[in-house]
Amino acid sequence: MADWSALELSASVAEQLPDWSGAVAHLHDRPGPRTVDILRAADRAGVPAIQPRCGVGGHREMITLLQELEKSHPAVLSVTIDSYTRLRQFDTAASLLAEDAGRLNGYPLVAHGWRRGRELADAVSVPLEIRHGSPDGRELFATALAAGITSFEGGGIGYNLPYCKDVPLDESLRTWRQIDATCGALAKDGVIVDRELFGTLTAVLMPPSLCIAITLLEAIAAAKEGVRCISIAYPQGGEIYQDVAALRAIRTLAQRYVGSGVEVFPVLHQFMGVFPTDPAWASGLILHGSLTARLGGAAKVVNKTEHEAHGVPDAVTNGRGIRTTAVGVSQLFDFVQLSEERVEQELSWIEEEVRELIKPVLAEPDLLAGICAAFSTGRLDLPFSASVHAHSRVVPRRDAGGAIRYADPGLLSLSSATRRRHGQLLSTRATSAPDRPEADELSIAIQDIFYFANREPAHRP
Amino acid sequence: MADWSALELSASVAEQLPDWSGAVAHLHDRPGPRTVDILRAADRAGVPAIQPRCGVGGHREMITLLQELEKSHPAVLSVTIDSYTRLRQFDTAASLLAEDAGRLNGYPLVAHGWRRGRELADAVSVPLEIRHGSPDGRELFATALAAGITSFEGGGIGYNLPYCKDVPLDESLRTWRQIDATCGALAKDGVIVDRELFGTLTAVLMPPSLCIAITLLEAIAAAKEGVRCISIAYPQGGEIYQDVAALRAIRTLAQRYVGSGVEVFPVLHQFMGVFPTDPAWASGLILHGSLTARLGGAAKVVNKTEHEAHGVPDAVTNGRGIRTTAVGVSQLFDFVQLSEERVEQELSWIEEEVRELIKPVLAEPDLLAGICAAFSTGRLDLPFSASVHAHSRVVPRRDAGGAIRYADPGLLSLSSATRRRHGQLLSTRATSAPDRPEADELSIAIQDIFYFANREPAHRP
Amino acid sequence: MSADPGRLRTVILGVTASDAHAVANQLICRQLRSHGFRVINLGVCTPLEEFADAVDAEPTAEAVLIGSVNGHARTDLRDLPALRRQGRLQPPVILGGNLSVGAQKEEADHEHLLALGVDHIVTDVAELLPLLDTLYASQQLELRRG
Amino acid sequence: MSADPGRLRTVILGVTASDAHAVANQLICRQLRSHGFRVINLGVCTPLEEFADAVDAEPTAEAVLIGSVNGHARTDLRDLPALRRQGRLQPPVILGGNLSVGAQKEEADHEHLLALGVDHIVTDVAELLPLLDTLYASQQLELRRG
Ligand code: B12
Ligand code: B12
Repeated sequence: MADWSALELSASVAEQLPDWSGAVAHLHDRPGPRTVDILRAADRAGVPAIQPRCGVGGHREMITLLQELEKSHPAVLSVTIDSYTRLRQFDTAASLLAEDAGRLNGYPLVAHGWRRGRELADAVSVPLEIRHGSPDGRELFATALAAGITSFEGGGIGYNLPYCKDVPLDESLRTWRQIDATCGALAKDGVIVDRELFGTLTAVLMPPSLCIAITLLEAIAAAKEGVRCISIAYPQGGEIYQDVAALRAIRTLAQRYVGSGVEVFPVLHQFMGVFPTDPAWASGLILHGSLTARLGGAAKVVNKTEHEAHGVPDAVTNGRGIRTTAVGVSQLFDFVQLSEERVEQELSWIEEEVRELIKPVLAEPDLLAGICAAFSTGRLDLPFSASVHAHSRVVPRRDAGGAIRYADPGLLSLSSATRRRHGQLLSTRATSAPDRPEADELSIAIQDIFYFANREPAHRP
Repeated sequence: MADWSALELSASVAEQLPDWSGAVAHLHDRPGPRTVDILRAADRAGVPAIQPRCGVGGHREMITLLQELEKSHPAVLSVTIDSYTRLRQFDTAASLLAEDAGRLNGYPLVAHGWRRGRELADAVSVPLEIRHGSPDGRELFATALAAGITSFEGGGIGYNLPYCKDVPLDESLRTWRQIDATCGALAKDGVIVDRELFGTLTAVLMPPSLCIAITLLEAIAAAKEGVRCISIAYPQGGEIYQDVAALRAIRTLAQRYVGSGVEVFPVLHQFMGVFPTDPAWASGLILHGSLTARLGGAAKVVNKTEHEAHGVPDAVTNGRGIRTTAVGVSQLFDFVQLSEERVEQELSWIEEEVRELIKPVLAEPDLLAGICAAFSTGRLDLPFSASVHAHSRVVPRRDAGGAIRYADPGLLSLSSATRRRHGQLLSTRATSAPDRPEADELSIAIQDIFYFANREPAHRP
Repeated sequence: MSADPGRLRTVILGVTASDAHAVANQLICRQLRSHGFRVINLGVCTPLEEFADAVDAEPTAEAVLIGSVNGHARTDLRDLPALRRQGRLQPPVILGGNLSVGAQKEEADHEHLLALGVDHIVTDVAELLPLLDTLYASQQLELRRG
Repeated sequence: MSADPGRLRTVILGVTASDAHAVANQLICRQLRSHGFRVINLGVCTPLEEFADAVDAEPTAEAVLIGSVNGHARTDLRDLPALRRQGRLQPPVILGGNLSVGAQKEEADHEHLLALGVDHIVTDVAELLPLLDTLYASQQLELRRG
């Protein structure tokens, strides 16, 4: 049986924690559904559970926020953590909390401590998930567990490369392995922690096969440690056939690669790129994302808000985002169905690409070492990497229909057939300055990144 | 050639008007597109033109409102007229305008006069339509024409039965005939006035065939007077297959019954019944209506707003309604397509029912007299009539899927096959108190009327 | 509360002069009838004068129920003080609907209407029957006392 | 405005200490390079100290371009006065991004940042090149004068 020590926590955090058995007893005893129950029920109903992101610095403000949002009937609520805590600058978080909590962009859970965490969990009747973005989230995880929270986002790749500049992958993989191992031990003990993997990565123009390949590797690693409930999150790219196929691919590929005994739930993150500034367009995109989630069979959808382009949303706007999502997955839009043929086509492409991406890694004797090697050679990679530990040579581009393709797959382990297909899919996309390829590359990138932003009201792009 | 005298206007209004030839010259000369141009362009593009309702009492406030709304790029703007003016209580309108213009629920155009009407038309670059609800709209029409406005809503049935208590149909049909005759004369002269017919009727639970039958009769009457551009408006009922079929039926039936030489445009009025109070649901319904309009091939869609359930919307909210509608008809939702089979089925039903409803009327030697006779015998009728000049015996009801059927067709001239079909379509709808039929009738009516209102956020009805 | 045996409780119902909205009027009428009321329904677009005439014709009517949703309640009821001064429209006037123009409602909206002589403003139609019963009970009490 | 022949105009670019948003940083970097700049890009999550080190290493850098979109600009830049007092980070500091937490921005947000020693706040990225050119022109003028 594990205990806190398996997490090798910093002393200052470790000494604050309750004793392990008390914490586990609380995880067993606390009333109400766990996230895993919500995900199962959503899957049975065929209607995605809805979850907002939400986090403010102050404790009382956070309780108020959660309670306000609960009125819009989310299925799960978030504790979104501030950037300082994410980067383990717990002291800065604590001092800004003391100075002016409103200036924190999330809830500094470590600074507040696990007792306050319990107060959050007790303040609402729906389960909470910790959403952060820490290459090393062990202190956060321990505090969350002690608080009675059984849903924790992140993974050794997805919470490293998009979220920091210079944490080596082997380090982050090692710490996330400790977290997963703790979840594994808890699972044996009957406490199921939902582990959501951040397939959104750098969020902007993410080719689906890359998101799924990377989270699938994290999922396989997590399953090895005994994790029993995995949510694989995929970021809506905006082309619905591709997005629906990606969500379905998560199920088919998880079945094949993660295997039985582990429940894997596909999760849609509503459009994660640059959001439209106009609330009408923003709301339309949120609704579009809800349709995508329902059609793709997502077990959960994490909603955006009309404030997305502007800043951290207030409770009213976030509540509306939840409800707009509820409308989108409601019977009102049940009539919306997709051409299965097009979905099938995208699905088979994604499945094939993911296989090509993960096969060489799975062939390595040690999975985590294989992952590190793949990123250091560029066989695995991602665009717009925040971290120096990925080549960031992949260039994504939207095709004429808006689907995200590889304009340059860099050194990714994709077959030449796949590379050719992407070239062909992009060939019908008009370029604006064929004579100045470099300037053109940049302007195409900007065009694609701002695809949904600044849409004109009555404009048909 | 017609002139003002053909309208037999009340002296007080007539004496204010500019001379006829000057007014006609202005109609010819004023710059910018006419509504008919907008409708043709929308038809060519396959994207409905968008129009808000809007009207406030004060003149400067009205100009500001129009200019504010123009920023959201509607294709046509409205001058929605206040209730007093609608009911020809011009004096009350004028005195309330003087006392507290903000308490008027629309723009009292007759009280303001045609010169101010011109200022409205000149204040924006899109054409204006007068939307009112007057059993006798001649003074309004004359004022609008003098103002240079070439789109005018209403008809002898649709602007009588829902809009007043006791104006005999022959009277309203006579005055609207004068309006149509004037449009006919203007058309000969090269000035095309768009005449929108209010198929929405009493708006709540309107069986599609009734809306279309009644407006088709008005259209035939208008065409006889020489009207060359007719918009037939249909109110979204909320079941999309039925609504799309209804919009398409307007084209097929107009082709057959109105004949060539007259352009007939189907127009969708976004849901006209009791609106949801929650802005998220309201917006979802607005978007739903936009999809309906695009899929049904409407040339125009008149948008609702998130304030609908609460009161006359402010400019910000109305602008958002326009833009939400623009999002709904945009490429973002192009992927939404319907099963053609289901639409075809509804279409054939509607076409057949409309034929059954109008055939006996068209068999009469005099069309207008035939209409009056049909309503007085109940062969034509409508539910929730405001007027005593309809039997109001028709009882509509939603079937299990939400489509609006005849629970009791009253004395409508519908075949027994049609009656049987409606009975069958409704038979799968569960009733709540089979032992108390009367109480049950009322509770079903209330349930149906509030079908979209008060929907719970995460509720699946 | 059931009516006196042999005598139906009577109310007068209608919509204000400038208002053509028929649905609430018809539903409320059916609802009251299903509860045993005798409803004189004057329908939509009913000037206050017509309400007064109806009361004159039905002096035992226990209340005058006026609906207004088009936002014009205050102007449509502007003659209420004058009619009351003439001793007409004596039964309690109960008003319901959407009582002013615009989506933002103000406290003052109700005050103006009450100042005109409206006796009760019903904001939730579910309160109508209980209100009628309460009024009826006190009327009965006064009759017995008086 | 083109640089001195033979010498590339150099700028230092990076994102504040707590901020991992990479996209704007990479786009601005590419844009500046395509306009002939030499860009020392420190990337995301860059403490102010690192910016100062970069200036020490590149004393001819004409400006320090700092991005911050996660809302933490003010706290992430809190050591600017201290560094400036030490004579470090002398080139103009140009700040852009989403500079405070929340969707409603306040006047005071900018004031606090300017008070810390930020020289220019760019609210529209299109203003960056013109600003650099203006600063460059006046630096050149001073150089020639001085
Ligand atoms: C259907 C409808 C119409 C139909 C009416 C058909 C007919 N003849 O009945 C049509 C399309 C013709 C129409 C026309 C107009 N309408 Co209209 N209409 C509506 C709509 C969509 C639903 C009304 C309805 O039938 N509700 C169902 C009934 C059961 O509910 P209700 O009327 O809200 O009544 C409830 C309460 O108010 C209360 N109540 C009502 N009456 C009474 C009476 C008593 C005694 C009591 C106790 C309670 C009570 O109880 C009811 C049950 O909860 C509403 C908006 C909405 N709610 O979604 C607008 C609305 C009422 N209409 C409105 C307006 C302004 C008009 C027009 C003046 C046009 C214009 N300027 O926009 C014209 C009317 C012209 C005239 N002379 O009055 C406004 C009123 C605005 C305001 N107050 O600020 C609304 C709110 C729309 C809006 N947001 O602008 N309308
Ligand atoms: C993509 C994205 C992410 C990705 C980033 C991936 C990566 N590593 O790059 C992921 C998902 C990882 C992410 C994470 C987070 N994000 Co984020 N993210 C976005 C999003 C959707 C787009 C950002 C983007 O790439 N834009 C494209 C670039 C080109 O535009 P830009 O960044 O807006 O920059 C423009 C200007 O700001 C300016 N500019 C930017 N930098 C500079 C520098 C200079 C010198 C100049 C002159 C100009 C300039 O020019 C640019 C072009 O116009 C925005 C919301 C949106 N805009 O739609 C939120 C957003 C920026 N994120 C936000 C936050 C808070 C976070 C998190 C802290 C999580 C949280 N608490 O919610 C974490 C970051 C953790 C950390 N340590 O910082 C907030 C910031 C809130 C605020 N200021 O009030 C936003 C606005 C979302 C929101 N509404 O809450 N995010």
